[in-house]
Amino acid sequence: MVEQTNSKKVYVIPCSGIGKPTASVGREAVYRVIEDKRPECADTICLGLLTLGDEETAAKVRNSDVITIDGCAKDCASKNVEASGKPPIISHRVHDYLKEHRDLKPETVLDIGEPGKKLAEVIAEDIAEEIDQLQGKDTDHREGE
Amino acid sequence: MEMDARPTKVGVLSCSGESEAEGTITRNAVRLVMEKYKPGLVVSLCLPLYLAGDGGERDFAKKVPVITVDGCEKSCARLATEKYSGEVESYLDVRDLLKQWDVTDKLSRSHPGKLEEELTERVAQQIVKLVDHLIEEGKVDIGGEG
Amino acid sequence: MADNRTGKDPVEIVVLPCSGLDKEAGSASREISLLLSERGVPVVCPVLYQRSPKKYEKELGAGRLVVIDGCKTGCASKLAAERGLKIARKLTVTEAAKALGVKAGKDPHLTEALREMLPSLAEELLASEPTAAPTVDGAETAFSGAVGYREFSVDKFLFRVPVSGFFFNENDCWARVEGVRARVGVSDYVQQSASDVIFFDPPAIGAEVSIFDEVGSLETTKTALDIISPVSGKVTSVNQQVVEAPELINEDPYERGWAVELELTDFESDRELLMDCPAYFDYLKQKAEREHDELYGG
Amino acid sequence: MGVPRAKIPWCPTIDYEKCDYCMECDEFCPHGVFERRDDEEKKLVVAHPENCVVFCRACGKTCGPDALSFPDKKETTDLIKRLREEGKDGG
Repeated sequence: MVEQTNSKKVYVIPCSGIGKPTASVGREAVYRVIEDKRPECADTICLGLLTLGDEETAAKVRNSDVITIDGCAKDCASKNVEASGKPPIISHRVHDYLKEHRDLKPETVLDIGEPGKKLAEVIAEDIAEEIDQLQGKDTDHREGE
Repeated sequence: MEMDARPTKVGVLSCSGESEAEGTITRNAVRLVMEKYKPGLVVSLCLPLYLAGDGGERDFAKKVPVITVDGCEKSCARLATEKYSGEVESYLDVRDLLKQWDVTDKLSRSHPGKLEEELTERVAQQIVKLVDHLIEEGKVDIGGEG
Repeated sequence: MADNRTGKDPVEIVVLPCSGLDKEAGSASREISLLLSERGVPVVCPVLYQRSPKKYEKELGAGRLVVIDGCKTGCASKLAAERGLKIARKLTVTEAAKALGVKAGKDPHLTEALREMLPSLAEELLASEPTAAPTVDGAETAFSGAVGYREFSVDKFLFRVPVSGFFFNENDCWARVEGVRARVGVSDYVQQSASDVIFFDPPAIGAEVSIFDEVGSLETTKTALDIISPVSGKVTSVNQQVVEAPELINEDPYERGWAVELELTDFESDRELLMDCPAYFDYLKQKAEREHDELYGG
Repeated sequence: MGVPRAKIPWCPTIDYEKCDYCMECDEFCPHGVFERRDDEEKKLVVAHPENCVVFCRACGKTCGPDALSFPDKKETTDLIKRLREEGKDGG
């Protein structure tokens, strides 16, 4: 039974922070989504390229749903996506997940450690489900395939 | 780029490069230089914070010599610095470096392995060379910092 | 209890007096609540409230809570704190009497000297606007004046210090003083060196604090630290917005990111141990330059 | 606070019965109060008490076995006030 799905790609964009371990967690989560969990319908872009106004990247963002994951309250990912013309449809912050999982604090920028990886996994799972909802796929059905 | 008092810091701006394997190498190399090779001298800057930040990054980049390290030919770090802060002292293009070093293997952006770590270390050494060059040229005063 | 509600429209407050029967101040507390009930103010009986809180749910939900403690033991405010009630206005009879040169007696008999001041104390409770931020959104007239800032930067970090109205201790915590009240929070330096705040564990409302005591603690992505109060006083309210969204401390450490509000008890002598804004600006400039590596923790 | 830091007795005291040398406190403290002595019997010492920020007890919070203690805050405040008075009259 083929469902009517909106097969357009969803862009999942982390912030580019290199000063905070929480930013590294955001990136790890995005890689897990676009490489392991939903490789066929999710991808990412370079935030720097978008910040500079690269037309090709800006077009990708404008014509598809975008989910951002920011590593701190400065919200560079969601702010820069919004500045490019369309706000993200969903924006996450690593902190909100840290509040729910007080024990999963990432260790360092270069190595988030086991707790950081577990936190990234939790975030990646959420984003994967959001992508399914955005694409009109019923997640249970999808597992059954 | 002459300045009134000689600056005591060097700004190194890496591209964010989330979608490219060279981006991961670039970011990690800059972090390595800052944490391990030139602590207290090299300050890492963050590109999107240029726009979203409170101006601290942009003002700082105007006051110190800036080296940019880009992961690919798009040169976001270099273009952004020229656009928002001013001249770039020197810059690196990691994709170009890898070509020079005849690296043809497929690199991973999310699971950097032994090869990626080795390349990160080599890129970090290149950055250190550029920083030392600035010191020799007297563009940065490391007297006080030590 | 007299039921003749006076013509005056009932001011939307509800009063929780202590039921002290051992000392004069307790009797005074009860007497004031009777005066208020004659003006249409609902009164919560502390003993009955302990046994069946449901009974006063409506009144406590509708009005702004006024607590009357006979003495510094503060049974009524402790009861309110245990039940997580937000205290809008508080009166401690022994303190109010002392301020008017009257010493409350050791036995429950109500002396003339104390009795004659009760109507004015009751009136004051009815008339005055609440001492604490009454609601979550903190629509509070006090502490709403604009704050000017001075800035300095170390490397790429920008630090702001208010121009006036704030006092600081060496633990980089501030107290913004207005009249007998003060709000306490942490400085821009703390929020940058400790990084992003993910938890604020507030102190108990009604807690007695002397200068340099801890008033709540913060947990950030990097560390955990206590807020060290620059002033002595009693905790009258806590910023609920920061409890729910602690990152507010990073975004606006001096204004919306205030943590705790206190009723000052000893500011004159506290003041001597504190730095004013210009002094803290110089102190922080040296400290930030000396310890800026700490800002780069990864 | 208007009193030379050296005159204020404020710094952590290590209870070596409890301390397990996890070094969390030393890693935490940005002011370099502690110093490690790997080759000595007491592997961690309070080498620079004068660097400790008066009334700060943050390192105590990082100590699992609760081996760090501090002077009483009230007494320290009163001492500072007394020293300030003496400072004024003694002048």
